[in-house]
Amino acid sequence: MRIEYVWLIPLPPLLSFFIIWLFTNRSKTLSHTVAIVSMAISWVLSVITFLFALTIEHFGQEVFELSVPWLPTGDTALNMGVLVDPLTAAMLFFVPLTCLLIFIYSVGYQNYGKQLDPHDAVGSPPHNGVEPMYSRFFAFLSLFAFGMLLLVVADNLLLLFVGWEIMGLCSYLLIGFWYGRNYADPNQITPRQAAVKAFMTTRVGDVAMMLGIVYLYFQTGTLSFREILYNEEVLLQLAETPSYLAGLSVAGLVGLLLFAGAVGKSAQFPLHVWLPDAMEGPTPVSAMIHAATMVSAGVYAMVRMFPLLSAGWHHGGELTAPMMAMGFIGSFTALFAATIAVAQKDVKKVLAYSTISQLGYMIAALGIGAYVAAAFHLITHAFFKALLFLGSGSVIHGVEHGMHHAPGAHEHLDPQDMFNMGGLRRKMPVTFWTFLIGGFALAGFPFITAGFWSKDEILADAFASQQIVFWVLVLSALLTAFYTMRQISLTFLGEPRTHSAEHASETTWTMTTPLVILAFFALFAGFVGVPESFPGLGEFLHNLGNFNRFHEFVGGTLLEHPEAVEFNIFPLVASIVASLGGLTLGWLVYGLNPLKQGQADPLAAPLGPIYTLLERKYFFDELYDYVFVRPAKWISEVLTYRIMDKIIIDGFLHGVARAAVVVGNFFKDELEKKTIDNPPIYLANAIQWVGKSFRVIQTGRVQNYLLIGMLVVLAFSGVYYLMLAGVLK
Amino acid sequence: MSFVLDHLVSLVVFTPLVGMVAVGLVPNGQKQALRWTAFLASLVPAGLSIALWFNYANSGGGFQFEEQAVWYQAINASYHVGVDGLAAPMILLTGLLTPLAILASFSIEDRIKPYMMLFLMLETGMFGVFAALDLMIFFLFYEIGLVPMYFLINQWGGKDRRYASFKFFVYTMAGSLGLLLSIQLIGLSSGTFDIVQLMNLWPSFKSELLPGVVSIDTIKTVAFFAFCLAFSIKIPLWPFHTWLPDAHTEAPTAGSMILAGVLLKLGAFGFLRLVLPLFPEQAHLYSPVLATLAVLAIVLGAFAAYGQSDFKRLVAYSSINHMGFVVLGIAVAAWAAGTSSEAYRESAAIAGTGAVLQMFNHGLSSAAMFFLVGVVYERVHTRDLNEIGGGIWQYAPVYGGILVFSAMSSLGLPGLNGFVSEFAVTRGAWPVFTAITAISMLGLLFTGAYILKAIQKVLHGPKNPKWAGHMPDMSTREIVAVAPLMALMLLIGVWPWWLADVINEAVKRLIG
Amino acid sequence: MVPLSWYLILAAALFCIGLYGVLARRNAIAVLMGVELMMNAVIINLVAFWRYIQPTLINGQVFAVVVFAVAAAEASVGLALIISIYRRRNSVVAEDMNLLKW
Amino acid sequence: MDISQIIFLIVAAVTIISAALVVTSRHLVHAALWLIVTLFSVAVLFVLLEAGFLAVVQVVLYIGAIAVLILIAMMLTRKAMSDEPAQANSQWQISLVVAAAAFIGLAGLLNANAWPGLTTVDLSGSLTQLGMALVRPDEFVLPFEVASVLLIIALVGAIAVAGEKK
Repeated sequence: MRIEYVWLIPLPPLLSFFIIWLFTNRSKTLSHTVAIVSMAISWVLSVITFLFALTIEHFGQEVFELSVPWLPTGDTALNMGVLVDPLTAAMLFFVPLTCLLIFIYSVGYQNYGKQLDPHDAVGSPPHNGVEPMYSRFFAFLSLFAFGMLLLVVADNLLLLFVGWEIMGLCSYLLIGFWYGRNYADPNQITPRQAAVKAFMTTRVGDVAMMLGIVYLYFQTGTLSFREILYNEEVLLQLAETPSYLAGLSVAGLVGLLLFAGAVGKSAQFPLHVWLPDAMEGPTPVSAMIHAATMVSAGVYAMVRMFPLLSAGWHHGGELTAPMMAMGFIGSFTALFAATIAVAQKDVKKVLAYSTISQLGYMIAALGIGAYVAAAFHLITHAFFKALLFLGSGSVIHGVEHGMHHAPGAHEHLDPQDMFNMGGLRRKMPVTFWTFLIGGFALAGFPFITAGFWSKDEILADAFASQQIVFWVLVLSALLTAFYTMRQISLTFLGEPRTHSAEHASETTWTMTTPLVILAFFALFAGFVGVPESFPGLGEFLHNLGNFNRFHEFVGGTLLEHPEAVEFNIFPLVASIVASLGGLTLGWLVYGLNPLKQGQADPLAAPLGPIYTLLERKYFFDELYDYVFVRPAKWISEVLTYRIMDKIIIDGFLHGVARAAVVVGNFFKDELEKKTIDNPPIYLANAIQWVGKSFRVIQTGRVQNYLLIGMLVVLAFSGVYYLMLAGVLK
Repeated sequence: MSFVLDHLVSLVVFTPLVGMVAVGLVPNGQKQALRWTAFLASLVPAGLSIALWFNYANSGGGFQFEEQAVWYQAINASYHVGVDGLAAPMILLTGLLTPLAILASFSIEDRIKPYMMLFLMLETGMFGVFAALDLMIFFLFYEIGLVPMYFLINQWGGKDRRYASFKFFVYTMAGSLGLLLSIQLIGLSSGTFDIVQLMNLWPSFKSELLPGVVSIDTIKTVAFFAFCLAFSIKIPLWPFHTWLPDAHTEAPTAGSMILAGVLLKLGAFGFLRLVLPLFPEQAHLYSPVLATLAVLAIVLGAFAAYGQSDFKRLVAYSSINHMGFVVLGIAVAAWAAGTSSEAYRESAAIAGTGAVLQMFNHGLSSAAMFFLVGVVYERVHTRDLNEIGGGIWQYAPVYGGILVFSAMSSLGLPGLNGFVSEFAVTRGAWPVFTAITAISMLGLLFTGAYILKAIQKVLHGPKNPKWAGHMPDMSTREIVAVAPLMALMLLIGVWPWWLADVINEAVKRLIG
Repeated sequence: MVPLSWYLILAAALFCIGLYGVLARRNAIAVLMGVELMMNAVIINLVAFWRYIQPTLINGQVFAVVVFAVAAAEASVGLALIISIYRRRNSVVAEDMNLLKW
Repeated sequence: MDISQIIFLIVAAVTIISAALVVTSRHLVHAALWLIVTLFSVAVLFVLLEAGFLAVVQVVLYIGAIAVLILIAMMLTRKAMSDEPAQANSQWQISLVVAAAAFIGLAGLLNANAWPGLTTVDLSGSLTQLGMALVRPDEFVLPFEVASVLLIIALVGAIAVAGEKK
């Protein structure tokens, strides 16, 4: 059996992009219909593929592959194709689904059905009317979905990279969707600046990744996943060949370069700075790109490349260089981002830092070799983080609605600031409950949320291999639970702190339905990964119909089936304590005594300067500005262009030109005039004199001329005659 | 029909001259007639070059459609033309770009007739260089291409056009002098100017022209450096590049399109057609130098582009940046031509293919970019990014979409053409010039920076009240002028095989 | 028998008289008459040579005929020129036609 | 001295004298009339050379056409010359010397050579021969045609030059 339509999965959104771009961009209804229908087709195809893959025993060994030659490389060719293995199948389960839900959500979010507000400027968020660039939004979303699906079904690293970069472009376009937006505060980053920042920061990783790709390609002669990753000989050879950098094997260097790409894409430290600013984009974009799909694509790529990254590593053996880097950067990022999230005011920024932190979890999991756990957390995180983002979008929408409908003067406040909310649980019940589920999943509320199971598995793996990583992750889990509770409390609990919050209302069904569906998965998606060794529940699920076979299924992707860790009560307890402890702490600080209007963050006073440090994100933006951005500008504008090109090179050229003029003048004035010009002038004068003397014969009378002519003829005749006669010799 | 097929190359080369005469016959005042005559006249060679492409049989990479005729028997130079896998894409590119450039020049109002005639003459020069298989013919067409461009800049250019055109002309001529001298040296030494013969003869040529005075090695070295200098200026390679931004900035839009789209390729093509086959040893020896200069062009070109506030100058510097990749690929091909390791030869084939592909791709994207600069310049009459001040996407959404598309092609976004060639060059260069390739990635990074800067400063921002009424969206003519380029960008990006396969065969033959 | 040289000397004499006329006469028409004399001398030469040297070939006569034609052409154009000049300058004096000078 | 020589000498004398009068006559009309005499005597010389056709052509063309043309031209331009004092220009002495010198040189040369004598041949068909030679493609049809074209051009040119401009 073969799944030959797999290559079709990414195409409907691409088609939709072109249809909207070229034909239907004038009709909003048609545009979103095309986008949603095409996305639904992709989803259906994906689900069929996924279910089909589930039915195959040992699918890991009988993957589906299809490729065509793409670029000639001397006598060989680089092939492009699609591949479905268990990992792809698992991705196909959640990627199209979240995309589809977000598409539907976007219809409501962009105020479909309302009149175009004449006060709305194109390129800025609409106030109360439909988005003027509604069709364009769906075109971009479609293109993005194409990129993501392409990345998922790619059978080689280059095609993965293609999808990766297409998503990068869409991320750029969608963050900068409201390209005309300006803020009163000139220091606040605008969407267009955020877009450039996002693109450039990720590009730093991308170029490194490209180097990794070409290096790998050179060493192996192929980029196909099957031929590199599932081929012991190639992996062994890669792990043993020394690379250009001393002490690193080829696999190590390639792994580090590829990881650099993931650092950029998944916003890991030190390239994390773009993701929070990316929240300038519309909220569905944040949910889809910056929570569920694109940022997790970095993790996905690492999961995908895990056999290479871990080449030469045995379970319990010494970690390879890329794994060490991942373990370190991942766990550090997890903690680092969680601390920043604690002090953010913007509802979306909290989630952004939370995303960074959770991605750090996954990277750290890979770093310690927890392949399946990383993939598991990737999936559950996609569900609950998308839910949280969509929920926050719903909240913002509700508050904005309140802003426009509040009696009396318009309030001009930031609808994303949590300190402007409060008490929304009664105004927006669906949003509240779903948000609560998402938040608890994020916090890892024990047993009933998906987040708990995936996080627990990572912690269990970490406990079994790297104690430091384990403790860092536990600490960040605590912080996660804390800021989640803080967010829920500030947003939904207590009494409304502004008129806008007072008059907020629940959003339309197109927005709430996706929330409910996502909430379902945020609760139950975790059960597929409950370890069999888990007391009671594990066995129960296994007997119920082998629901919890995630480990077995995804693990089958690898050549060597990864061992599930032994059940250990300690990490379980630590996980539960961190989660419940964090939630309780958050409740105590924010929930028990809800903030009143104008009241400052209760953490600000006790933490003092540390709070400022956290709030300002450890001043990384400022640091990068001084260390990279300004020098780059200086090098570009002053050093390269003005000094090197204009002064040195052009100066040299002009110098040569001037020297040529000077030399030329010297020759003209000194040499030519005196030695070359003058004799001809004398000659010319002489000729002139002769001419003047002889011009009298130029009488203009034909008879004179004839006479002279005859005289000459006679003279010559005479001479010739005499010569012939021999008189003249 | 067989006459056309038998003389396809000559027809391609000389039909623009026929068109030039046809334009010359149209009365002076008939502006529309002049424009349409020129456009239709340029469609003929375009059609022929497409026919050439489809009739080109991709096997072995040797020369096809060869024609040879007596031309200058006294010095053993003949009219010898033909195409191989290197020339065929370039001829296709030239044939496609010229009609589009002429379409883009419909907005010229001043002295249309000489303008159009010069343009068609330029086309003959470009075709001729790509098709020439004789050094004298090559040089002849190489110079023919120079003169019309000088006048196009000098007569229809911007404010500083005299400076720019003079710099362009004198600089290029300086290179050409050495080229001519070297061609004479080669011709005198070997007794032939025929490139095909010289390819076999010259690399191992030993007999002395002036025994005891100048050794053949000296002659070869001198000729090699003269060739390199001439072509480096034309490409232009860092640090010979400063004529390019000036020339581009001052040239009329269509002139820039052709200058960036095709004329720069003449230099790179010269490297591939002459330097590599004729001087394999020297090329191998000096390929690291070439690669170093290439990477300087890539990185410093990108930096300088980022440092610009003039939109057109920015795009001009992007040409330096992109052509750096071409040279890098050529350097790799040159280096590997002297090795026997199979892995490196494969790398060289990839890099060489990438270089030629990059030439084609840059022809598409830079032409589109210059055209789009021209579109906005015609409307707002400034090229200064700060003066434009952004906020014109609202006025011209179609223009915005096309600009973003073309800019992404220039940026090297996967899925569009630029990426394919940049990837191939990087892949080929990595094992040979590892450090240099790694540094070149810095250039790739800043490619993104300057492209995004341009987009941001032109399109983004709140609706700019300054340009209300000045900024109508693109007209049908303008869209038609750029649409074929976009289609090709996408086609090559999605499926480069059709083009790359032809190039690959020729490159394989080139590196032996 | 008349020797050929007599004819030739006669032709020479006629030619030189014509030459004198061309060189010395003031009236342009007279100059033209001198030219006619020179032409006649030439024709005498041609016919004489024909008769004495190659009477069987007709070439000499053909040349003479051609010279007649040329003479006719010359006379007509020359006189036309003189009349034209006369119209403009009211003079037929050859010395007055001296515009082409320093 | 036989009869033909005597006749020749008489004709030659008439030719020379009349020619001399052509170039010396004070009165232009007289000169023209003397020109006719000269031309006529040349025609007689042609007869002596047994070229009857040419003699006829000489009379018809030179006397009948050219000489008359000259007379008409004189009449048209008469007014200008009527009160002219001298008919010879300032260089007439030198011209005379030159002409004389030329004659002496030529005569000397011609006399010194040994020319072939007169042979008696049948010239009865020479006129036919001449006519055929002028139109035969392998002989003189081309010069003949060129000459005719020349005449046409001269005709047109003469009209163009002398024709009165409006």
